[in-house]
This record gives sequence, C-alpha cells and structure tokens, in this order.
Amino acid sequence: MSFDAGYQSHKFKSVGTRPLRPDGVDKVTGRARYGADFNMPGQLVARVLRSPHAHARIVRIDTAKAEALKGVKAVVTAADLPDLTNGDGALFAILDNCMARTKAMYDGHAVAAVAAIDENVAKAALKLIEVEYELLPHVVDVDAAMQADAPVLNDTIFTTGVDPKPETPSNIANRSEFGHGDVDAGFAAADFIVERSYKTEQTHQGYIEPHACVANCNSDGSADLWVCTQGHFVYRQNCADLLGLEVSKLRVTSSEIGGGFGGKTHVWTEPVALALSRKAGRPVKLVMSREEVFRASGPTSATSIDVKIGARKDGKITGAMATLRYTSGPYPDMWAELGAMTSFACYDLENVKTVGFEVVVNRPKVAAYRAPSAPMAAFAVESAMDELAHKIGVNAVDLRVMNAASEGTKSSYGPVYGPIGIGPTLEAAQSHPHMSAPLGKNQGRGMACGFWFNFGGQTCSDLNVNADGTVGLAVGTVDVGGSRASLSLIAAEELGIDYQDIKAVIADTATLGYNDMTDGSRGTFSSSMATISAARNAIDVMRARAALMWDIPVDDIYWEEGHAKAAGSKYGNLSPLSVKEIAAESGNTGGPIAGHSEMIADGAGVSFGTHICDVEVDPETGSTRIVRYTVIQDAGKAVHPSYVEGQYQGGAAQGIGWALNEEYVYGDDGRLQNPGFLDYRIPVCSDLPMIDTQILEIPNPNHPYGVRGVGETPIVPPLAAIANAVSNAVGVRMSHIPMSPPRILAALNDAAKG
Amino acid sequence: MRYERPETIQAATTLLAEAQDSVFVLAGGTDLLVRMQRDDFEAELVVDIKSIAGITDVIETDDSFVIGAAVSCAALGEHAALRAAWPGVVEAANLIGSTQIQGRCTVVGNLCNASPAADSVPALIAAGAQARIVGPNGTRTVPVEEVPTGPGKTSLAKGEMIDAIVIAKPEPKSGDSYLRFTPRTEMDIAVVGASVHLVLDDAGTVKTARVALGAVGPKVLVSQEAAQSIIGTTLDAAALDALATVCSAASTPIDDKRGTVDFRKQVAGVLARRAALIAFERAGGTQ
Amino acid sequence: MVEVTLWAGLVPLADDQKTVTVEAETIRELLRKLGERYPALSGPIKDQVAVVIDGVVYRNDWSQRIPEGAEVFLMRRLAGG
Amino acid sequence: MSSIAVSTTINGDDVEYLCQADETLLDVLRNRLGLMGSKEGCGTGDCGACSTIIDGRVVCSCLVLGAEAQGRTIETIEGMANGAALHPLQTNFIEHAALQCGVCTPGFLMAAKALLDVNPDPTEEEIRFWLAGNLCRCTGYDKIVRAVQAAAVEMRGEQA
Repeated sequence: MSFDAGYQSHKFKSVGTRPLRPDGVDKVTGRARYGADFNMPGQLVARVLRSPHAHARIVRIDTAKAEALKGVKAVVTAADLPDLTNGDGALFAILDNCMARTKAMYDGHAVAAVAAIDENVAKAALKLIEVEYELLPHVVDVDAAMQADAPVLNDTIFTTGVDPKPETPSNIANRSEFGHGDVDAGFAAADFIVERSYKTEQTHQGYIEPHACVANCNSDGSADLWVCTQGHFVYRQNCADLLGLEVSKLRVTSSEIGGGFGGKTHVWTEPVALALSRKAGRPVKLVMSREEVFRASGPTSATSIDVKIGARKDGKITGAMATLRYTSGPYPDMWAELGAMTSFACYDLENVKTVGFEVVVNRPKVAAYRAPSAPMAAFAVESAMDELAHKIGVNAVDLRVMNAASEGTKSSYGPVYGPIGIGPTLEAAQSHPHMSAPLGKNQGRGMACGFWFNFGGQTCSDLNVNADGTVGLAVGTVDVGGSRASLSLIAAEELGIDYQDIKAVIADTATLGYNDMTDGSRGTFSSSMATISAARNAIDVMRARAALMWDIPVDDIYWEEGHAKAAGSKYGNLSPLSVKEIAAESGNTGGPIAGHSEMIADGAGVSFGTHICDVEVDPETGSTRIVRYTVIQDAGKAVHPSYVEGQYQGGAAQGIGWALNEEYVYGDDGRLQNPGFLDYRIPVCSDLPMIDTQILEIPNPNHPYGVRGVGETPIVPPLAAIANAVSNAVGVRMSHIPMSPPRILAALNDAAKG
Repeated sequence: MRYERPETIQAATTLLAEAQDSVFVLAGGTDLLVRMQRDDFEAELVVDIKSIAGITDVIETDDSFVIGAAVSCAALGEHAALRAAWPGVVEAANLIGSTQIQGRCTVVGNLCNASPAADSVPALIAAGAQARIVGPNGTRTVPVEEVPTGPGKTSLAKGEMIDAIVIAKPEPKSGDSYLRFTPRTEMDIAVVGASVHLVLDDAGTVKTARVALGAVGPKVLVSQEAAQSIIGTTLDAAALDALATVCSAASTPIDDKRGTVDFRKQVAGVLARRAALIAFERAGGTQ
Repeated sequence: MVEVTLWAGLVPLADDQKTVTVEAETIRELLRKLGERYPALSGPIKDQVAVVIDGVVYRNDWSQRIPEGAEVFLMRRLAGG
Repeated sequence: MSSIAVSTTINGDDVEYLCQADETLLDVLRNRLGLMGSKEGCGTGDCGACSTIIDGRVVCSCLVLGAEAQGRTIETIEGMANGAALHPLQTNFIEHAALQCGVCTPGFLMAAKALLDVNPDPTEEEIRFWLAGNLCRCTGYDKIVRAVQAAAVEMRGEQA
C-alpha cells in the first residue's frame, strides 16, 4: 500500500486547535501510573551496589554473606549476565554499564545487585557484599584525558578516523571531520577574525521521575517488563539481547513517563532487574534513587571547543572552523561527531571545517539530552558570531541574516538543504517587539540561532473503528508532551470526524509492531504520518463497506467530511453514510473495520529556532536574572499549538538552567559532589519570567500536513543567547558554561583589573 | 530505630538521657529525615517533641518573645508582632528551603543542625537571642551563638534539648535585617549570609550594632570590628566601605560546590553593606 | 550514474575515497554495489548509515528511488533525545 | 524494629495503618495505602513531587515520618476532586496545558490549593515564590502559573 507523504495544503478543521488532552484527567487526579506506580503480587525490592571509586579494577566480589541474609532472594553480579553480545561493541558497552565486568569505570558504576523481601533487608544485604577494589588513577576532565600522560581508561580503544592507524591505545576514541572549501584561504581573505575557546560542564536531563521498572521472568522463558521509557520496543530488544530471551516472549509495557529528554532512550537497570527476577523466580521492582539517577544514568557530554570565524567588512563570513572535544563517559559514541555536524549548520559558508574528538573519561555513560551535542556547539559558535558582530560593527541579527543557510545551501555537515525556516525565524526576531524593548540598568539583550536534524524511522499505528463509530488509535511512540492529543487531532482530520470520538493509547510491545525509539523529535512527526496512512487505509475499507451497503461499485464512492458519498448524479437519492452508520453494519459487511500502517517515516526536515533573551546582572555578586525570554521556531504545522508552545518553553527553561547554574561538580577523588536536586540546581518557578513563544509554519514538503519535529531545537539557542545577553549587560565575554555567579564575579574582577 | 512522642519536657529529657546509642530530637525533621535517607545513618531513638504542651506556641511577654522549639517557620512568619519587632529574624527564618520546608522546619532545628550556612542563626545572633536549654538537671539559658560549636556539632550535653528561643523586645529606634546569596531565587543553601542589627541614638547615628555572617567559617562569624566600623556613623559611603572591607577580611570561608573563597569573601562585604542599609532604614535612619 | 559522498567515518573503508560513483536507481542497489566494491563498508552499511538524497534523510528505506543527478550522501545514523 | 500503629484522617476518611519507625509518610501512602498519586522525585525535600497537605500546610511527605501522622488531617491529590467534579485547579491545569509528563502535577496541585486557600488573589510573583518548592522540567512553569491565575479568578467567582 504505497503512501504518498507529499504535502498537500488544505484548510484544517481539527489540526491546529487546542482540545483537552485524553490523559489529562488521570494526571491531575494522581491516577496516571508511572514507572514506580506498578506492583506485582509477590514482588521483591531490588537495590544496586555501586562503585564508590572513579576507576578501579574489581579484584574479587564475595556475595556469600549477602545471600545468607534472611529475606534476600537473589544477588547478581556480572557473572549472572554472561556476554551474549558477540562482538557488537555498542551492545557490550550497554552490558558493561549495567553491571561492571572487570573494572568500575566511574563513581556510581553498578557492581552488584540484590533482590529481597523489602527495602531494609535489601539495604542491609548491600552492606554484606564484600568487593575488593584495586584503585586506578582516574581522569574526569575532557582536556586532561587527552594529554599524553593521562591514565588510559580502555586499552582496546585506538583512535579511529586518523591516518595512519595508531598502535598505542588512547582516551581519544574517534576523530571526525566535516566541512568543505579551504578555511585557510577563507581566513586569509577576512578583514576581521574572532578566535576563542569555550568550555561547558556536564549536565543532566533532570527528569523529575527517577528510572523505575518491575521485571518478571517466568521459568518458561516468557517475561514482562513495566518501565518508564522513551522506547519500549528498543528496551525489549536490548533486554532480550543481553539476557538471551526471545524478543516475542518479552513483553515491555511503557508506563506513563515522568520526563525523558533523551535520558530514557537507554537501559540502565532494566536488564539487572530481569536478571534478578530470573534468578529469584519472582517479580522484582527496581526504582533508582535521585542520587543514583545523577551518578549512574546518562548525563550529556562535558565539552571543550575552539572556534575561529573570519568575515569581511560587509559581514560576509569567509572562513569558519571549530574543534570540538566531547566526553562520552567510559564508552565512546557519536557525541563529538554530532557536535561537529551541528556547529555551523545554521549558516551558508564557502569555507568551513569542523573536527570532533570523542574522549572517554571516568564519568557516567553519556546518553542523549535533547538535541544531543548541539547546545554546546551552538554556545561556542553563536558566542563567536556575537563577538564578530561587535568587532565588525554590524547588528547581531543582521550578521546572521547575511550568512543564514537557505534552500539549496550546502550544509556544513554535507547534504544540501530543502526548504528551511532559519531566514523566517530571523526576520520574525528582527520585527519582534522584544527586540526593540527598552533595557534597564545592568541589563543586556542577547540572541542566538539553533538547529536540529529531526528524524523519522520505523513506525506503525493501528486504527480501529468501533461498532459505535468511535475510533481507537494505538501508537508505538511514547507520549510525554501531549502527543496522544496531537495524534487524535491528526486521525480526526484525516477521517473527517470529531476529536472527541477518538481515543489514542500507547500500545505495548505485544500488541503493536516494532517502533523505533521516540527520539530525534520524531514522536508527532512519525506517528502522525503513520496515523494518516492508517486512516486512509480505514477509509478505503469503509468505502468498500459503503459500496456493499448501497450495492454500487466502490470506485463511485468518495470520502469527504467523515462520510462515504456516492459520486455522480445517478446516485442522487443516496444520502452520505457516516462512520457511525458504516460501523453499525460492519458485522454484516465483512467484520471489524480497521486501518493499519507499518512504515518508515522519512523526510523529517530540519527545524530552526531563534531566541531573544534579556538578563540583569548584579555587578556586585555576579548573579544573573532572566528578565525576558522569547522563543521563535518553525514547526512546519503546529498540530496542537499549546503543546508546541510547551516544547518551546520547556526547552528554553532547560537551556536557562544549563547556562546559569547546572553542572556536575567532581572532587579530586573523581566522585560526584552534587548528586541531588539541592546542589544540582535546575531552575525553580521563581527563577523564570513568562516565556513568550512564536510559532512559524513553513510546511515540511515531506509530510502530508507539513509537520516538522519541534521537541529538541528549543534547547539549542539558550546557552548562547544568555551568554550574549550577559556579555552585552556587563561587558565580559563568558566562555565557560554554566555562568555561575562565582565565574561571572571573577570575570568582572579580572576585567576591572584591566 | 525507636520512635517516641513524649507529652512533657521531663519525659523528653529523660528519654534523651537514658538512650545508650545515638538519639535525635524531631521537630520539623527537614534536616533529620534527609540524613536518615543516607545508608550510613544509624539511630537508636528519635524523640518527636511536637506533642509537648506549648512547644508550638509563640508567647509575647511584656519584654520578650518566647518561640517554642517546634514552631514552624511558616507559623513564625504569620506572627504579626514578631514580624514587626524583628523583621530581620523573621525574613531569615522564612528563607529556609521552600513553602513545603517552611511548613515544617523550625529555627531551633536550624540552630541545632549546626550548618555554617544556616539562614536563621546569623539573624538570631544579631538580635541577641537566647536559647533556653532544658536537661535532666534543670534549665539554663545561653546566647544562641554558644550552641553551634562547628559544622554539625553543638554544645548541648547528653539529655539536653532546647525548648525555646527567647528574644528580648527591641529598643526603640532599632532595626535588623538578613540577606543571603544564593544562585537561585529559592530552594538554595546560603553561599553567604549577613545579618545586621543596629540601634540609633536620638541624632539618628548608629549607637550600637551587631554584625553576624553565615557560611564564611565553621560557625557564624560575629564581628565586633565590623560593628565598630558603623557605630557613630549614619552609614555614609566611607562607613559602608569600611564595613564591607572588614567583613571580607574577617571571613574565613572554604571552596566547595556552592562557592569559592574569593567569591564568599567579596560577597560577604556586599551583603553586609546592603543589610546594614536596610536595618538603618528600619530603625528610622535617613541617609 | 550517481555520485555518493561518504561520511568521514567510512572514507578509510573505501580506499580513502571521499566520493564514489555508482550506477544505482534505488538505495538498495546503491548499498549492495558499495558493499560489493568495498567489502569493509558492508558492516556499517547494515545498520549505522542513513542515505541523504537532495537533503532528505532516508534512514533505512531500500525501495527509495534515486533521481538522476541527485546529490547523495551516506551519513551516520544519528541518535536524538 | 517493631511497627507503630497510627490512626489518622486522609481525605476525610478515618485511616489506620502500621508502619516502621523510620518509614516516611510518602512510603506509607504509596506502599501501604495504595495512594500512588504522591510521587517520589528525590526523597530529600528538594523537588516537591510528594507534596501533601497536613493540618492545612503543604509539606513534603518524604520528610515526614509515617508515625507523625497520628491524629492529624492529611489531604492528598486523590482527595482533591469532589467525586467526579474536578477542583477548578485541576480543570484549569488541563485547559491551560499546564502539564506535559504530569509527574510533578499532583505536587503542584497540592501546593497551589494550599496557596489559594490562604491567598485567593495572588500576584504572579507570589505564585512563583510559593510554588518554588515544586520542580518541573517539562513546562518552564509559564502555563502552570497561568493555570493557577485562571483558577484563582474562577474560584473568586469573577469573570475569567
């Protein structure tokens, strides 16, 4: 069933409205069930023993005393998770991170786990597990880890992407390079050059719900996992691979998810819970403490970035270069590469070169955090762009407009762009009242642009028309920010029925075909495409049923405004058949009516945003207050505008926290000093003003309704927008994120000394 | 761990005296229960004092306020007379934690937790508050600054507890204030705290003053020299600069995850100056 | 004929060539021929690669046709958050 | 350690339970009484997701011992609606899209209810400082503050 994903512009009836979300009542009454809200009869409580050392060889683990303690039903170590990854490096990294096999690679790395009848017994049992560690030198800083004399974390890592292939192991796992043209020639032709180095500290997604699951392995090889996750199908695959279970026998149910932002795209304790359940022969509930979430889930990278941009007097950029060093934790991945790809993505450049270095350190395994790697690269590049604008003496927005990418531009990471929204967001920023509002004492305004790729991927949906004509929609992408409402609007639009007559649910892995991880802002984009396809499939079935009911050829029947209609004058007396009427006869016309879609949603289309921020800096204490904030971003088509605004506001708030206060603080002992919400400071209600949003709609040609992904781009500009605002407020160029009060005050003192 | 809820002071102090191993007093619990989450926490007995008659009352006598040990900071903030008399003490108490913490935490708990960064302690000290300590062998009253002896340590003997804070009513033409520095606008532990209490003479110049700084040493720092720098002045620029310089010099903070030595020393001076101005204004002083 | 630009990570596996010309009308044909010509490429091609045709990213849709003269990129498949 | 018998009032009903001396009220609500609406986000009083109203004051139930509930009046999110009729704060949170993932929503609703009970006409700043003890990572707080403002107007019986 070929599906035409091409954009057809038409007047929307449901899409673009703001109905109440179907999961709203459960969430405001406390009935919605999140990861930790599920229990099974006879379940045990699990606790994990974690390494207190940043880097240590595990010489010996003695679990005898723990296993002998009354009430303990199972104790597992790496020995209970045999390596079934047969050469798949990425899978082995997941396995080793779930339970250390030979070395503890960071403070918090799991080394053993216990399942007991209650929490107190489990805690007591942890104390009885004896682990003999051989301490090894550690390194947590990205630049220090790259020095020749730094301790080498993994002697099987040889830098890839360099020629000739090195013989000695290194903490630099990979070098990646992107770009085109000749940057040296570009810099030679420049009238002005800005060159500066930037650092950003490691931050965490900060979801309020800690990871939680209930796992149950039966003796017949079947298993159940109830878990808060952004991708229950991928969790099923990971867990099945690591535990040697058959995929179809492991059912994973996605609970309501209490925030993810990329941090719940990766299994942390779920395989351990399954292993404990298999060993104990009883269900096991494993809930992470907040301290464990900080120490042992997947924060983003800490970075160190050098940027050099050259431009002519008229503002045209002649050369742009960035060298980006990203930590990946103990296991290398693509984080530096993503940084290198996104850094100059907003711009149309003749000569550009970006080089990324993926660096392993003794920190937790990095996972995606909302447009992973992009906010740090944008901070460096957009700060340098602002400094360049000052040097040339041109307005910051004009400098962007002069160099902005547009349709047909060859991107800095390679491919040519289709129709993109950066130009319109810049123009909207220029004419936005915020841009011309007056500023008070010690206040400054900054702006910045941001970009994210967005993805499609494997998606499927089931749409069932019930006997009363109402519709059940089952999707496989997880709903955190209101996508059940958006997808119901999509189904209502395509079927031509009322939003109230549709109920969308997230299906578990046993009742729906495989769906990729809900990442890359693909939730609404991909599932809406699959839902439209399923709806069109259902419409064809209903047209056939109408043909049977009227006893006329199906080709003479067309679908309009939720009704089967007979085309042509010869059927003048046939009044249109509604979904309700067709459904009522389904028992006689062929059985239940449904529409299915199994597809690869592609052509997601990139998403651009421009942010404007006013800050007030207290020059005597270095404290920064966000006075005003505006987000302007292209959504292609805002299906449910309230929740598109919610993505813009939420991304901005995370960016504000990252820019001003959030950071992983490590002691000299390589231990995380602030694993808690008291000293890992995310913004509180009284820290922020109202966050204004402006949704632009430049249709995505590869989606029937023009929809683009919106979820990740909002976090990309804030670091730079705030840094530029602080610089314009008190005249110091901050190059280290977060711009905490001690850092700003030190910079002011240095500036005062001249 | 055992939980007891005595209804009289005597019963409470007896329980505290008889406990062999570690014993804790529970009033608001907002520090104690956080400590209990840690795996290394051990306690034989927790004594919940909230059922002791009168312990949750604020009593105004003709010359003082008697704040019961289990009065929540939220309740303190709602006591109009105390707020009018000692605005600095009340604003310090109301800065602790969040609305939810305010509904439980107490100034006595804040004092006995003995954190160098406690919010209410500098203001209590600047106000000259007294701690009424009860124990197996009777009651004694000491200035508040004598209770904390170092981070997490107090001078209370075994079996002793504080059952009230007593603050004398302020002299006429006096004012107090408390300011703290936190990176966020709420929910933070003070990186630096500064409290100033001063009394003006008839001419409107500072007659007496007390300056107390938090989070700049193992205990709250009471600086006589800082007080001297503003006595006899109407807080002109020179006096304020002297106050700031003295406070920065007197501070002996540490580097930690919340702030650096330089930052704390510099901001201690800034907050002391700003707090002095507020106290001066509240005392009726004019610049 | 189609000119394919390889993602930096693949260049060493294709005799260090940045661009390769291949006769292919679908993504399936393109990937099969690349794998045959440069066996070292067949590993990453299996599941780490996305094909970009004139700026549109196709994550793993072999049936997708490649128009004559289209700009084709082999890009690393990306993770998101 | 032996269990402690506690009798208290929760959402208007008489409730009795046994709990350990060191067991928090949050654990009692969730693990013994099946009232899963209060959530644990941190266990240290820093996120507000476990907010519960005890004797009229909104507190973190993770920093209250189950034993302390003896004889007190406790309100949890499960008691906020009046049967099927939602509280104005609940309806306004949905209408203003003041929640996305929703895990912080029960805590916000308890805190907002406690606010409007004592301050029926709060300014934006008063709302923001009162709710500073409730962390939200999804919304950036904008729509939450607007929902509380709208509910306050509705509860005062004025025109929205």
